[in-house]
Amino acid sequence: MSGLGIWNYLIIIFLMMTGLYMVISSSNLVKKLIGLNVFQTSVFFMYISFGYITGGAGPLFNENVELYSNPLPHVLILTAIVVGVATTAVGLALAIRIKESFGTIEEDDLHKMDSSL
Amino acid sequence: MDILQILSAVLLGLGAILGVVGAIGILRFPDFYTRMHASGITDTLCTGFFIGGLMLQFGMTLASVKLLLIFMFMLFTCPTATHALAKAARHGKLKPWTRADADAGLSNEGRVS
Amino acid sequence: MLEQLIDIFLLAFLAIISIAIVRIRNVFTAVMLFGIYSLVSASLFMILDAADVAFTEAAVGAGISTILMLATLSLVGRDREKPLVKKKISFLPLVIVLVTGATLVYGIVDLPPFGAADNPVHTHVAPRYIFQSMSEIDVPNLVTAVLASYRGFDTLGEVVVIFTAGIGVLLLIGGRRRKEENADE
Amino acid sequence: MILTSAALAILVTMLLAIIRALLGPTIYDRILAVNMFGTKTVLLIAVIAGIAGRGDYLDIALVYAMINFIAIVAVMKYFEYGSLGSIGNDAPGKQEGE
Amino acid sequence: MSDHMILRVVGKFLIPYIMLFGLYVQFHGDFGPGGGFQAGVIFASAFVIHTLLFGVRATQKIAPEWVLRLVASAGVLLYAGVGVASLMLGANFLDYDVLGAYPVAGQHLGIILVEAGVGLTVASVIMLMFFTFAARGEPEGESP
Repeated sequence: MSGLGIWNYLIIIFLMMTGLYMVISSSNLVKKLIGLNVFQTSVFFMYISFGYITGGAGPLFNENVELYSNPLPHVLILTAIVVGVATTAVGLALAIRIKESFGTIEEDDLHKMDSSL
Repeated sequence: MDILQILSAVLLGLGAILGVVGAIGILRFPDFYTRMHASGITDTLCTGFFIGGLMLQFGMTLASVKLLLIFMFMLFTCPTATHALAKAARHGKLKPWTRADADAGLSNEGRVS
Repeated sequence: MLEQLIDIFLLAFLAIISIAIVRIRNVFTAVMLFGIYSLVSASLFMILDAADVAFTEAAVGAGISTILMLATLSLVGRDREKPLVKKKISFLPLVIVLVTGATLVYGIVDLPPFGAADNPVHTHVAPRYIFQSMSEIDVPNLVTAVLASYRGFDTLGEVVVIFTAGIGVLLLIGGRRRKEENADE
Repeated sequence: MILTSAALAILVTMLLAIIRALLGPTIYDRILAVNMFGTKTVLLIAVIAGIAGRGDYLDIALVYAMINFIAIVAVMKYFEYGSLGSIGNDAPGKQEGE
Repeated sequence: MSDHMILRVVGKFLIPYIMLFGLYVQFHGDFGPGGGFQAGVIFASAFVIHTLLFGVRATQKIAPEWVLRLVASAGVLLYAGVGVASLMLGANFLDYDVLGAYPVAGQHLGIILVEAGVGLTVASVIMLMFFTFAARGEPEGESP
């Protein structure tokens, strides 16, 4: 594996782990959602890295190009990004409702208020 | 190397110098207003130089028209954003850091009063 | 060569920004840094030849996500308030993250080489999409061809998901405030 | 070669802007750095399009410029008025009751 | 935002061009980067900037919520309707070959219609979401 590949995948895993850490450890709900987005983006990088071919062109048909990157991961990720923002919006709406009902979006406080959680 | 390439190189070089100078300014100047003057002045001109150099690279194609559109867009939005930001900072009662403050030994960072 | 250099730089930017997002306590600043993060990741997609994905990420990730998060912050309060519960330092999340990360790093050793043209992923269905779509569909942008025609059923599902998410947001926070109960039709 | 050095210069500029965005004592410094970063990203994309020799990619640069402007306006409005949907201090397009 | 005179003027000046660019991305998606998803978001962001500059109530007069709900549903229906139309013409669901006089023409027509459906849905759902978020904190316009 080339050096660039190792570097790419290492950073992808690093980003994934930062996102995971944010989701687990930060108690603010909005920040958790940011962590979720970071995690999601790292998965996008992973797919796009798989589809990349060194020296290939982007998947736009051109008469004098022989080698194209794989268009399939691009399609999957393109839709995943839009779906991702839609789900993020639902999560944010939930955070707003929690704030209105409980007066806080800190998870620790929520646990204290509602012992059934 | 024909004349267009040399001209393009000169334009791109000027743009790069302006960009780096602006970035150094934004990093090194003491308070918000001076930093804003560093970035606000260089940003638009740097964009102009870069776009000009790239237009020479692309030649007379549709791409040059698109570059021109980008330049027009940035020509409107960059100064507007800078102006609005400065106005917001003034509204937010962010005081400029003056020589008197420096003499009095006050810190230069983030005085909102 | 140059593409690799830019790639390395941008990935390093991403790592720096993500660390900063983890460490910063003010949520507003975290949202702003997330905006930068989206911009950088969109340029990275650009470098990796995924122009359409970069387009989407720039418009959706950097634009709409950031704006929706700002709108949420304006409703839930900007700053991290003093928590009622004193947060006790816990090393459990860090341990979990490190163990998971180590496992994944162990896993990448077996991945096929980065950027090679004969990886398994490029041999199965991609050649058909690439080389026959011009005669079958005649749309130069292969991504559009795959998105709308070969995989049209998937995309229908995605559109329905977005529509459902819109309905969900409307049901959760749309309409009148809770002041007058049962005022919603 | 020319474009390569230009891209490198832009990357260095972006690095400096990121440092300011992370240090930035006041929130305005951060917004300024983010704005500068966005501008430089537009230029980077344009230069990448030049390196690849594809004019199609310039659409993406245009969209970046636009999104950058909108995001900066949104951040400022949020910071100044505390809400994205309000009209501001006074209302020229006065809101009538429904 | 009325004390930001320059911002208002420039922003109002840019809105039609942003919309035009959205339409360009929508219909140029076959030949360059772009397509329904991106175009929808760009078109919606024109309304977002209008909201930022003039307040959410003013924008909701231009694009009322019931219209957006209708358009969002219409987009999904358009997409599914293309599939049903190809079923009716004797092919598989979403097989566009039968829509035109010859297969490639059918594919072109199908892709344009489908992308239009995606664009309509995405644009109106994003606008709907943003208006909902922005209007949440605002007074309704009637006595509280």
